[in-house]
Amino acid sequence: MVTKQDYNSTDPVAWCPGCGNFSILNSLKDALVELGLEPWQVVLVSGIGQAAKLPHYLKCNLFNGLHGRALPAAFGIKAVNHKLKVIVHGGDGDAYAEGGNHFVHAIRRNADLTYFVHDNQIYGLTKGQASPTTDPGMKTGTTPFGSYNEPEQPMAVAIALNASFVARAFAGDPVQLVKIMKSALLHRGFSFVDILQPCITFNKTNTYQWYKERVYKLEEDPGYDPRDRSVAFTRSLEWGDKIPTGIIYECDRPVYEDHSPVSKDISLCREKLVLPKLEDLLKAYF
Amino acid sequence: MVTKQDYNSTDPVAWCPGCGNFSILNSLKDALVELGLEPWQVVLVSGIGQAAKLPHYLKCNLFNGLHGRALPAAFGIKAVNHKLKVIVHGGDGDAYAEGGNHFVHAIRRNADLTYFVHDNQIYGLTKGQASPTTDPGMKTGTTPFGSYNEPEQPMAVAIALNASFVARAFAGDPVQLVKIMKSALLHRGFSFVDILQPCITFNKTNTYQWYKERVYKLEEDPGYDPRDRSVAFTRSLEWGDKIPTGIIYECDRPVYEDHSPVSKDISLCREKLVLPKLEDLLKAYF
Amino acid sequence: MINDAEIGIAGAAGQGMQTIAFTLGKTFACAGYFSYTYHDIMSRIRGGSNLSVLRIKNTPVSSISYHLDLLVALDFEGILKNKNIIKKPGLIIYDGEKIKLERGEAGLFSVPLERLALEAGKDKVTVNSVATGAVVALLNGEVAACCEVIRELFAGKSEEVIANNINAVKSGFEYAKKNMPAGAGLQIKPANLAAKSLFINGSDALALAAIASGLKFYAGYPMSPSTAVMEYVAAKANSFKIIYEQAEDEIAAINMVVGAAYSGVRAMTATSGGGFALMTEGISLAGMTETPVVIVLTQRPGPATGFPTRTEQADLNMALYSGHGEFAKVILAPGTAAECFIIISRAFNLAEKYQVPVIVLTDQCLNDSSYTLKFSDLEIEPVNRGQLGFVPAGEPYTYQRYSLKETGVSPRLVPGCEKQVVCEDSDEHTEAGHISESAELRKLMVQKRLGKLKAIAAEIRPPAYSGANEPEILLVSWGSTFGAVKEAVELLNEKGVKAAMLHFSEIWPLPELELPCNLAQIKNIIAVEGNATGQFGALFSVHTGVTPHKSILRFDGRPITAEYIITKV
Amino acid sequence: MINDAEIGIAGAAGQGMQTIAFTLGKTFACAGYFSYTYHDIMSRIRGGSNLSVLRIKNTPVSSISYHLDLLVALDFEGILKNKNIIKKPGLIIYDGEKIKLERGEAGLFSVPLERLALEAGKDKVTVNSVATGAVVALLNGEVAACCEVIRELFAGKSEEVIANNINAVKSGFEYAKKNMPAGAGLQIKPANLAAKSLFINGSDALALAAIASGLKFYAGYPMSPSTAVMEYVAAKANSFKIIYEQAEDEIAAINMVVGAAYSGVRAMTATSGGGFALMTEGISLAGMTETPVVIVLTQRPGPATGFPTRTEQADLNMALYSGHGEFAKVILAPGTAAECFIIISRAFNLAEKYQVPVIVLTDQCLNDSSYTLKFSDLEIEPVNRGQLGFVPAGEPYTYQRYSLKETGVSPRLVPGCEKQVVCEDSDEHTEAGHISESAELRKLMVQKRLGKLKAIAAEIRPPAYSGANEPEILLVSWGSTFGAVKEAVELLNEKGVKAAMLHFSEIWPLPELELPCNLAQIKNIIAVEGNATGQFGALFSVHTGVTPHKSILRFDGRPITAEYIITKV
Ligand SMILES: Cc1ncc(C[n+]2csc(CCOP(=O)(O)OP(=O)(O)O)c2C)c(N)n1
Ligand SMILES: Cc1ncc(C[n+]2csc(CCOP(=O)(O)OP(=O)(O)O)c2C)c(N)n1
Ligand code: SF4
Ligand code: SF4
Ligand SMILES: [Mg+2]
Ligand SMILES: [Mg+2]
Repeated sequence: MVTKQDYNSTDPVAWCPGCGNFSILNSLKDALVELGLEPWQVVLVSGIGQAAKLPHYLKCNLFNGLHGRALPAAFGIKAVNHKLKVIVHGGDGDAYAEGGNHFVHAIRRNADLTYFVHDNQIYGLTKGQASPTTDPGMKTGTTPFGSYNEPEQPMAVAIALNASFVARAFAGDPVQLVKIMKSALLHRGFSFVDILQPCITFNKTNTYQWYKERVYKLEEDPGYDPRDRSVAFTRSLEWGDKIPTGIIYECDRPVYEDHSPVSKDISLCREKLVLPKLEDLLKAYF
Repeated sequence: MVTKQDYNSTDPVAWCPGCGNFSILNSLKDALVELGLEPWQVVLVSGIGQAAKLPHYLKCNLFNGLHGRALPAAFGIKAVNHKLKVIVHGGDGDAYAEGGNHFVHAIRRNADLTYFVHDNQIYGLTKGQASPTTDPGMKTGTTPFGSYNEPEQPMAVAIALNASFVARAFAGDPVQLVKIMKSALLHRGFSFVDILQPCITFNKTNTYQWYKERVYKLEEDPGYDPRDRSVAFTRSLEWGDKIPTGIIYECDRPVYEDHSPVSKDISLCREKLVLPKLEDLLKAYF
Repeated sequence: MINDAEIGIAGAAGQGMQTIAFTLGKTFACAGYFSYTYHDIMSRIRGGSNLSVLRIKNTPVSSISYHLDLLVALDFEGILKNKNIIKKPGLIIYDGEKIKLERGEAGLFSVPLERLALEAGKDKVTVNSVATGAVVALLNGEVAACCEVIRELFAGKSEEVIANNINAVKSGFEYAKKNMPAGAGLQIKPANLAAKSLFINGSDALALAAIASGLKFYAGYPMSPSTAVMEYVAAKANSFKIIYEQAEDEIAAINMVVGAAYSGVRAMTATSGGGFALMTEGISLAGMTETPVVIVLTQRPGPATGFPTRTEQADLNMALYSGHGEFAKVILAPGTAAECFIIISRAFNLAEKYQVPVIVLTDQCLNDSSYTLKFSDLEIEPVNRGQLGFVPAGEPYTYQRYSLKETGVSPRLVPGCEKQVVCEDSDEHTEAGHISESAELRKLMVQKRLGKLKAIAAEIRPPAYSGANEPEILLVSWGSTFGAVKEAVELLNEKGVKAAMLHFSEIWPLPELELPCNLAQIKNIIAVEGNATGQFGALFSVHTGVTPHKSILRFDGRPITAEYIITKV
Repeated sequence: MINDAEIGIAGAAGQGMQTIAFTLGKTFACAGYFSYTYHDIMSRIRGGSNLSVLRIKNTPVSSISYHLDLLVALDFEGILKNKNIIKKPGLIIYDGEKIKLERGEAGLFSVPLERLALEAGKDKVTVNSVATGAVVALLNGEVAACCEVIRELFAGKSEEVIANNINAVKSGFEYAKKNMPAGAGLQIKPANLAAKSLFINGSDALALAAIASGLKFYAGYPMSPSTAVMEYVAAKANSFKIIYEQAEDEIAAINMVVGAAYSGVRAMTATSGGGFALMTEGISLAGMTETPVVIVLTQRPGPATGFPTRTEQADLNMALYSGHGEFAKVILAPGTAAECFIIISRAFNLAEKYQVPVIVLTDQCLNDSSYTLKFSDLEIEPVNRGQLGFVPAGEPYTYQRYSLKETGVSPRLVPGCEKQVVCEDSDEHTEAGHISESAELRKLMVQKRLGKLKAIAAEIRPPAYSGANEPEILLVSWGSTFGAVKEAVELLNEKGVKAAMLHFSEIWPLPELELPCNLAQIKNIIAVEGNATGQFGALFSVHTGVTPHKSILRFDGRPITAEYIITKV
């Protein structure tokens, strides 16, 4: 039986003490262990940023690629190596700024990947610049007079793109976080979780306290139906005094892997490379 | 008084006879003339594609840049040269695939630009490959077994991003098209119009006839309120037997130009370049 | 009897000149000739003025001359634009019932294309087949062979369509046989090809070669003139168990390909200059993570959008220095469709053996042109996946992706092996693949990554040398100009000029050259290339210490021809 | 009395070593010395082990030696990691009440930093100020001057904070004065600087120089080590009427900049290797549309993510061959913060005069280091906007953006001029800026765009030469290594070795060199650069025909020092 210790990594953690990322890392380990996955069955894929360092901090296969480009790399990895559990971690800049286009199209593709965005509403690793989710008015290194662009609502955008699993979690509530992570990991298709993650060093507005005062759990509202797209959209816009957490939207959609006979049930990388004969290939050209 | 002839260009048009783009070109000229704009007051910006050739076909300032990159170029142009009317034309591939990230962030920025997307649900210039709006199942050069990705609903995405002006038009209805174009051009902030444009050569599914049978006008529904974001979102998902056209969503949002004292009311490019004195600049460093 | 004929088919985009050229080319290839087509096309779908050029020869050919024996003009513009490249006397085939012409310098032969199409083919669209038939007649070809080609070409269409087109071909053939001006027919001396030939364009050859080399993942974004490679793979993906995906942009494409290669399969993408520029960050990623990927860069004239449907060889330097930082990469550049097979198979082998990105440089001329190949000439290097492992070895969780080895090449392992993990990292990293900030390790890792270049250079195939033994003129060339340069050398040799060619199909890392001639003694070394700054010439001079005396360059979007070279030598 | 002192400040990220180094550097710059700081930092916000190095000299200095006279250790790790670069005898300042140490090879001087901070500064955070004061004492500096610097540094903070920090400085100063080990104090011979100096880092210098040169539009995306340039412009944007925008990615940034430049203003962006790779398509766009843009490329070690916060000079080739297709571009590389002023002003002038993209190559070492400058040494080239027009001329609607001129430079016009339109196109185009497919026009346009290089080369400033007149050793270098190479030459000269330096701050297009020495006669030409493949050395050899006999390269992420060079000469 796999245990949490199995996931221990010897790599020294480079996050600031107190950072919200620690809880995400810990919750991920819990979720993986509870799902009975072993380190070698999992690939963590990431871009660049504080969040994107996570894969180094637990033992597992990892591909730590370029800022903003984790999703396409993850797609390539999963597409040919189906038995792997492919999990992507990134920051809000990684996901919604540099990687914004891949986010949109990964949702459209609906491959069986899980995407955890550590949303600290700031660029952490580069020392505090505005991100697409930075609240208006916030002063940062690159918005010295206050951020003015409309903050992106990742939940709403994902719903508009008909993502098959859309959830929000809060790093300050690891119990719910583990639960949501497990649901996301069990979901077949592209599952997306935006995790509110306090950056104690560069985001002095959206602190643990700030989030704590605002988050509430959708699962506690028995009337809420995450399968109603319109309802989910309206709820996804809620941001301010109250911020909903939990599974905001879910739908059944064909999964990427189901479309083609190739991607359905084989792991190409494990098959012996049998080369087609040149004669056969060239038949049409004689 | 400016007339339509003033907009005539001698550049030979390279579109296929019968292409939906002709109607868009003609409608644009009508809209510009009706708004009393002269060719030199207008800059048309585009990327690459059939749609993106449009700026060459009427007399005006133009910047025909890279595939997918028209919006950032347009932002740069407008930001320093405020009196220009900056209009961007592009195809669905240009806008939602290669340029997908800029589309998202141009909406967030809400600069005073107008974006006309010629949505033929196909890549025209490169001879017929699937685009982000291609209907599922359609066979194209790059989807020989049928397109399978969830088609993007540009209206829904724009509403999720709280775009300040979101409309759909149909190249086969030039009267409505001109009207919508004028509204978009008069809107202060980022106005976005997705124009259903038959590609008679490569899209044999979504033909003039196909669209004609489906489009209906929102303006004919007196109860429809384009200022209600939730309602607009629900309506924006309508695609199939019925396709709404007209202004789907509108809202009041601060415009990019209003945020900073610099971008508010000057055209930097017209100001004489007065250099700050080095001594003054360096004061803090002595 | 002549040795060589060149036929132009001119008209507006959408009129099907490429199909005519292909059908004729294949007909004559099947008849034992060498045929070759080049397409001079505008970036538009309908209208404008395009020209497809078909060359038929009794010896191998892979270039055109831009001197037409025969012009088939499907519209008036086609005559206007191309009459100055018609040889004298020359002949123009046109539809005199649609186009009114006064007698020009070339002979005119009106064939009522549209009328015959409507009569024999029952549809205006069979005009092309009528024209094809007429040309077969003028070239003294066999109409039956041509009908066979038509049948194959239309395979999948209804029997009626096929029959109509065959009738149209026959009708054009017969009309021409009966009515062609006296002495207008061309009789090409037969070539003695023992085996049946293939007729194939560069794009298909590249895609096919990749499939034959074990391609298992392809992601790309359409971009002329590379799109046909992608569409070919797309069409074959299911039959050959290839995962194929149209990406949202080129950045996604290269990162998908890197991901798939990390995951354990042979992966490739193809693009053109602008798309490649966008991929350069990803190529640097492949360099750092030591992930084997193959990128086909099909050049077109730049900068920026440039001439989307024309040809140039101006992206060599960009490819060579693509990506930030320093790492080993390989650059190969096939000279013909035939060479695509060996080159692509080597691209995958070199990529996997050395765990580096490999760039295959082609251009519109190579990709869009059809070549006649002998099957026996085609070569695929046997698969060599280098140090790729599929089963875990050693103590649990001890595998190190970047273990430092003398050769710089560490054993790879497919992720998902029991009790081992595979860590690839874009930061500078430890042997285990975790982020490191150590100066000492950095040095070792840089040397590891760059050190591979020496071993790769030793594997690079030497340039092709042909022509005179102690040449006075040495033409140095690379990539798709092979055919034109070879022809130029042959023509110069025929004229008694001691000329030779040194042609590079494998560009980087350049090996030590062992040449049949002494470079220092050659009076006139001329670099021939399709760009304006002489990029390969400069590389050659740094590498050999011998600076070419002259460059023959072409950068107007059109292919280099033998004559272009000879007049400038 | 010594001429030269080097102080290391070591600790974990977040402990404020950079502030200590800066405060001390400025204090001594104000006192008439030359000071210089370099920061050896990890890519993390808190923890790890960083080192800031301050060098104080009585002659100009812009390099460090990695030999510390004094180490201020804010944590135990800082001692462990750096004790081997402390000179003998050397001294370590540390907080003996927090860190328990046994006597090591260097002298130890415990200053109760935290206790003094709590007592005098009323807050633990004033530890840095206590340490600063202690160092001032050890260096025999003036505490009042240091307090002045602190006051400026904390401008904007409350009076209380300022007072606390000043008290902390004084307390550290006094403690050290009283308790320092006998003979531990360092007395640096005064430098005779007449005017007051500036103390500024490369990033600020670049941003300031751009503002002083008329920057009106900046768009960028954060990327170490370039981010400070962006943040500086952001902070000043409103005061200097600059439109500044944080883009969603580097591709957006470069395209915004190209748009703004088309629209008529001076526009710039800054990034590092990976971001630059993404911008290369946009650079090609600027080349094709002939739009003047300035791109600052702040190098860090690659490939891929590499070492995000360290230094390297390995992106020269990428910059030189960036973008697909062929077009003129300019590459400049300032050697010091002072040189940023002239270089940036020239970058804008060259960009606008020749309507080309200009790349300014810097690196982490230059950007993050602070330099002492004399105001009188700073130079800004007067603005030259070339052929930019603001008022329409000629018949209505006759302006042609790409009119063919002998020089290759066509008159520009700001769009929005009455009855004229300005058309820029990324396709090959006519003089009017519309899509063209003409072979003839293509040739002319390629020649137009590339032809500018000759005129630009004539304007490029020659390399800096200094040292012996008929040198036996010539060090060839470029960019930020200026200080280290100069120092190496001086040291070699002092030792009686006939050495000289040839330093390039303007890299491309290289001009004809007129040198005070005959390259062919120098026995030992050595290229010194911060990369592994000797990129500039190769360029130099192609250009001059003289191949350097040797390269001294460094690629472990750390800056080249004089000693590094001398031991390898
Ligand atoms: C192409 C490129 N551009 C910029 C960077 C610099 N960069 C690294 S991380 C980062 C943003 C970090 O913010 P986020 O993604 O929100 O992650 P966080 O650090 O907040 O977890 C940036 C801009 C880069 N590495 N590559
Ligand atoms: C970087 C880059 N990638 C690809 C291309 C090739 N390309 C040109 S237009 C186009 C797509 C055209 O489709 P769309 O934008 O829908 O325009 P349409 O032709 O349908 O109007 C593509 C892929 C390019 N020019 N640049
Ligand atoms: S900077 Fe912020 S996000 Fe990064 S490690 Fe520190 S607290 Fe966490
Ligand atoms: S290919 Fe389609 S979009 Fe392009 S011009 Fe023809 S009809 Fe119009
Ligand atoms: Mg973040
Ligand atoms: Mg389209």
